[in-house]
Amino acid sequence: MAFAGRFLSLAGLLATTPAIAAGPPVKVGVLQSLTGTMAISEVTVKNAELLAIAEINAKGGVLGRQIQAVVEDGASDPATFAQKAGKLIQQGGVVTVFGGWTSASRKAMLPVFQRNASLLWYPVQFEGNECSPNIIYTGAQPNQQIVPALTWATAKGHKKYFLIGSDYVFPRTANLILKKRIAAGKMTVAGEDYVPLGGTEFSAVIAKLRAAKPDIVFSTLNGDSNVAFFKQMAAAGLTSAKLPVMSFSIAEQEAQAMGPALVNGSYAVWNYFQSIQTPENKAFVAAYKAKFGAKAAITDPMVHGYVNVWLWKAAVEKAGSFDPARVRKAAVTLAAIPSPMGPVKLAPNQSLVQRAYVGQLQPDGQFKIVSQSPGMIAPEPYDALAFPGKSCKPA
Amino acid sequence: MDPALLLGQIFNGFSVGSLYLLAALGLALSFGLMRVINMAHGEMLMLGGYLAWGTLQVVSGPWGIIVALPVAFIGAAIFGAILHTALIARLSARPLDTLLATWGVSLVLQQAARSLFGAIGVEVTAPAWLDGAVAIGGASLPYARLFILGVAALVLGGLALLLARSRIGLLVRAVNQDRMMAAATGIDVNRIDLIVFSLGTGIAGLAGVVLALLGPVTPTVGQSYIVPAFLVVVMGGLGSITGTVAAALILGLVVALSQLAVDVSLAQVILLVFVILFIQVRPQGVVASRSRSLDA
Amino acid sequence: MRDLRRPFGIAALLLVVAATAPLLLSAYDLNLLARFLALALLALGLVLTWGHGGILSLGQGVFFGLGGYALAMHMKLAGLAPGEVPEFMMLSGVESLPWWWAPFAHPAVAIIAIVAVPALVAALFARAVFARGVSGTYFSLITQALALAFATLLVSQQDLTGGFNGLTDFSGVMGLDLNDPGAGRWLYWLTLACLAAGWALVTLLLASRFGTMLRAVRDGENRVRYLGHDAAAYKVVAFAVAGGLAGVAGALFTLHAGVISPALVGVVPSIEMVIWVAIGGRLSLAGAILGTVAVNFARDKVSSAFPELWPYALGALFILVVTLLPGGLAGLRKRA
Amino acid sequence: MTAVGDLLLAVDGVTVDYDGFKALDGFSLTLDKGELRVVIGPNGAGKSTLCDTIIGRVRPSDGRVLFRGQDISRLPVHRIASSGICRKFQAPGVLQTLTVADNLGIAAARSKRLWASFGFGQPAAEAARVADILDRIGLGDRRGAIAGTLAHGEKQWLEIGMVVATDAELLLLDEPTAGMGPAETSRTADLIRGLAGDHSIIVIDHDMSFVEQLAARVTVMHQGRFLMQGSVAEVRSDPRVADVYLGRAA
Repeated sequence: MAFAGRFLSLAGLLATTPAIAAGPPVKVGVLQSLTGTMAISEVTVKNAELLAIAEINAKGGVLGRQIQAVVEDGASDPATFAQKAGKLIQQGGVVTVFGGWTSASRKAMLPVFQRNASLLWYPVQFEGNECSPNIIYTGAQPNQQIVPALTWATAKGHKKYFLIGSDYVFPRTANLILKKRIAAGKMTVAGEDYVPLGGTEFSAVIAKLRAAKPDIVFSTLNGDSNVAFFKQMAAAGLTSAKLPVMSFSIAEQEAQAMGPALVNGSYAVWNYFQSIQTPENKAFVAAYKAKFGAKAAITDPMVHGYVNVWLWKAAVEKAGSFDPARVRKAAVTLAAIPSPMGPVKLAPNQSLVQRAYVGQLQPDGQFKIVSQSPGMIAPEPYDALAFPGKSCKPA
Repeated sequence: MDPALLLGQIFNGFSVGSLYLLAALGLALSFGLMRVINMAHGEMLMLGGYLAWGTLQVVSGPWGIIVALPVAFIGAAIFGAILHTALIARLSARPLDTLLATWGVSLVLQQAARSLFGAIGVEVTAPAWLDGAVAIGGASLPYARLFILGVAALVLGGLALLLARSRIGLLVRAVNQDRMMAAATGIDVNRIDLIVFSLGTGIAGLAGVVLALLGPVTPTVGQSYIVPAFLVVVMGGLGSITGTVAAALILGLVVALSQLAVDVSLAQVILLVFVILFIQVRPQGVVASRSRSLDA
Repeated sequence: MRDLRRPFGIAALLLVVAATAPLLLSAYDLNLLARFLALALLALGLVLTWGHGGILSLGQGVFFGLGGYALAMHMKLAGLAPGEVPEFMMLSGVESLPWWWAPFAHPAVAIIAIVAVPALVAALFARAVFARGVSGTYFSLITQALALAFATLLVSQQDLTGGFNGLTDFSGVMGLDLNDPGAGRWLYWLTLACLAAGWALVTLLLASRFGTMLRAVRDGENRVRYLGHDAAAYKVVAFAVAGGLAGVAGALFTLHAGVISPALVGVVPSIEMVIWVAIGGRLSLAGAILGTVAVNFARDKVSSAFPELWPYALGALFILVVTLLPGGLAGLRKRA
Repeated sequence: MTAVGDLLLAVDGVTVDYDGFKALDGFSLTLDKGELRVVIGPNGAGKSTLCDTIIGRVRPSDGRVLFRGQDISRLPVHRIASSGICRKFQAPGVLQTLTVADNLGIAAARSKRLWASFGFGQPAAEAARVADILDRIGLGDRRGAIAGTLAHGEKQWLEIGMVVATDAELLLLDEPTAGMGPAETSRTADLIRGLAGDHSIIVIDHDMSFVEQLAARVTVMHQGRFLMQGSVAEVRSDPRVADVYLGRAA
């Protein structure tokens, strides 16, 4: 690796010579699942990333060069992600890659990026507990989504929490953190249950829920399971007025598909909602709809994917180079850049400094922002209560 | 243990069992007759779900779901007839190849649904008269689940009547007993196969409608019920309706009661372990009719 | 006994051709080829059980996964100081290594486990099912349920298995630094050697009296039983050998892909393994190898360029090959 | 146990119950070493069930099956088979994709142990036996043919050959001439007569001309029960036999 790293940085040095400033297009990878179970979500992120690339190209590109996106399909399978990441870097000649959604895909790609001394821009909220110098994490760290949700619920007076999640790493880790913090706040966990990804049978969960009588449900359910869960809750007479639900994986796209009536009144925490009223966001939403259809819903991971491309452009320009090692050093020292989610900048640990919003779903499928974090939250990959003593070593 | 929770889970066991039954009944019927399993059976559920959604676009109002039931049944049965004629009849002597070919059909149908309706699925809203639940002994029994139990009971009753009383039922029983002999006495065995297969896919269409009351209709909606349905067929005993019913209810109860102790994920594992242990004790299935080794 | 000179001659020739690959292919393509050749090892097992034994397993991913996890566990433990646990365990609150993880720290144990664990699980499972006379379609359905249960179990025991993310981020194995640019070539040779050994094993098995007995059981299991043979035993052995081959395939694949996760062992990957063999030819070892490599290269090329077409293509392949070309590509050659 | 004289097989009061239908109802039969016996009876008399019970394919709900004085009615099929009983089914049960020689070879294998199969070729004694049987069943020139491609009559002979190749002491032949013409039938009769003495044989059939050619004692079954036993001539002249056959016809 040391050898490859030195070789690449040598190549990077050559690339920075001014003669190349108006050279051929520079290639970047866009690696999302275009097939399989995750395609539904990841295609929208791919679209947002391609939109950002098109906008940058329209404004003259980066360092005078146009950006050429090389799109690959991760096929919702971690091994394929790793394989395609290798293909993009080794064969595709890309200088960086935007992509990934599930932690499984990111974990599988991580060694590939380390081995090839390349850089991945990862756009989705996740469970933290990782900081690789070869990945820029812009999705929420636990302290930017899960913890603010608990803070909000505590302030609302909720004391008894029921934790329900799809069976994968994010829900289990998120609930680990929640349990520590609920205990620390002298509150109680009324129950905890996991359903296989895509599972739609909630009769037993709802029976346990009724027996446990919680104040609020924290749901880390994913995808189709959400629809089934809310439907069966409604059928059992548990409406959001009677039992509020806070979801960590329902965004505008899911709400739209589920029929807003079903989830009306339930809560979510994100760093971005489509309903944010800023000129930058309005322009972004309009541009996306113009390109991908007026019915499109805009979500937090899409915006992070979009922002990633712009952050990369700014970092490349600051570094004056496409070399991944220089780009990531420049990225963490950037001043805040404007974005649909407000001005954003990266912290030294290569994660995004951002605000958390609590939204409540409205009948039109949009979230009404009911609360927001007092200020920008600095990202913390390791939760101080759940994983004491762990921290990112500065790269 | 909370007695209300236990009672609730017993009800849920029957409820889940009734879903397994609706999903498995068609499989069991055609397996008993033809010894083939249609791996695209789950997509017949999906078809029923989308047909229900389509019906509700046309016939809105509280009784749309009632209209959707026959629409889905007929639609799925017609599709089943096409599938049988085009593919399964040609492969009938090769049960393992039928598994693989129908898996291919299942992939194509899922992708077709994705292309036509989008990957994210569509939403069938349950009518208001199915909202709410009745409380018995502290347990809550949602109307939607009672409705599904009712549909399963009706389907079962209708099927039993059809097999026991009608002329077609007589022919089906004849072929079931001895194919060669039935063919020799002039029964058009292929036609009987076709009718039973279509009937089976039609029932799967009904299952798709009632599933839409509990969850989203997505291109993969059939997949979450198909493996349990296969296990019901394995456990039920060859071609026995009684066995299929018993197996579906037993498995429904196993899943529901095991969830008193473990989460939903582990309950799925327990389900398989239970079936493997069961066939150790009773390899011929709940209701024994013939040897399970399918060759002579 | 069939004449073995011809197949071994052809195999030697193919081996020479395969040996030139490192000279001709880029590092990436070589890695891809090696990965697919590892999968081909699993396909050989399917030729044995399905083609010659008439046992269609829709759960081969389970044995693939057992082999892969056995090696992955070793690699996770290899870099640790005594008393340490892998990071994912620590993050799930597991403080001391579970007893069944500990032996995998030893390389010899891990290597034996790669073959022995899947073979043993396969044998016990097959024994339990076959001994009760359950076979044919029933067996296929139960293996599919096994794949589902195995994947679900791996996911739900996150603190012990790495859960949905699986195990990844390996630095090296048994003295080989995976970050070394030359490692890919070594892994290719290792894969090729394993494939050649697996091929020789299955070829010899099929040419021996065991092969004749296995085909006899496929043709008429009860007939063989009435002739006084314990028919189930032949199926159990074939299934166990296929399980062992799948385990080695899984371990090699884990080395190439750098990850083993539940997504690789469940229902869908397990049934896709069957299509490689169906296309190549269920009775032909060479066909199965070529089918595996061809389908996977096609996926690599097609699924990115036309993502929405790939499922149609795969589905159509299943239907067409099985209905029109039961002998696969190898059958085509014989017919011509 | 008490193996009296030359007694080889004793079916002792066996009842087989299929969900209330008694396919065998307290049926008994004894067979001596080297004896050839024909069992006849109208359809549904329980002839095939008798074979199924002896070979262990169905389990009696009552009664015993004694083979060389030992109760075998609870042993697994392959154990019964390897103890010296072999059965030919009604429908030809040859192994379709194997060669004629391989079919016989599997039947002739001395060691039925699994580990014995991990080797190549065939012990000389077995090869000689296969060659001998090929001659006796008249398939000497078809040894390399795939069994599935044989004509119907040839398959029947091959299967009889397989039964013989096992060198089982007791052979159960279920309708060995089904689907054969008169010439083939009489050749089959010759073949079977030639086997008697070395083997004990139970033949099930209802083709009376074939039964006559076998010239053996005949047991008549009816509705799962023993009806009578005697020579072909005695059976022909017995009014009860005529009744059960005519009763069916009427």
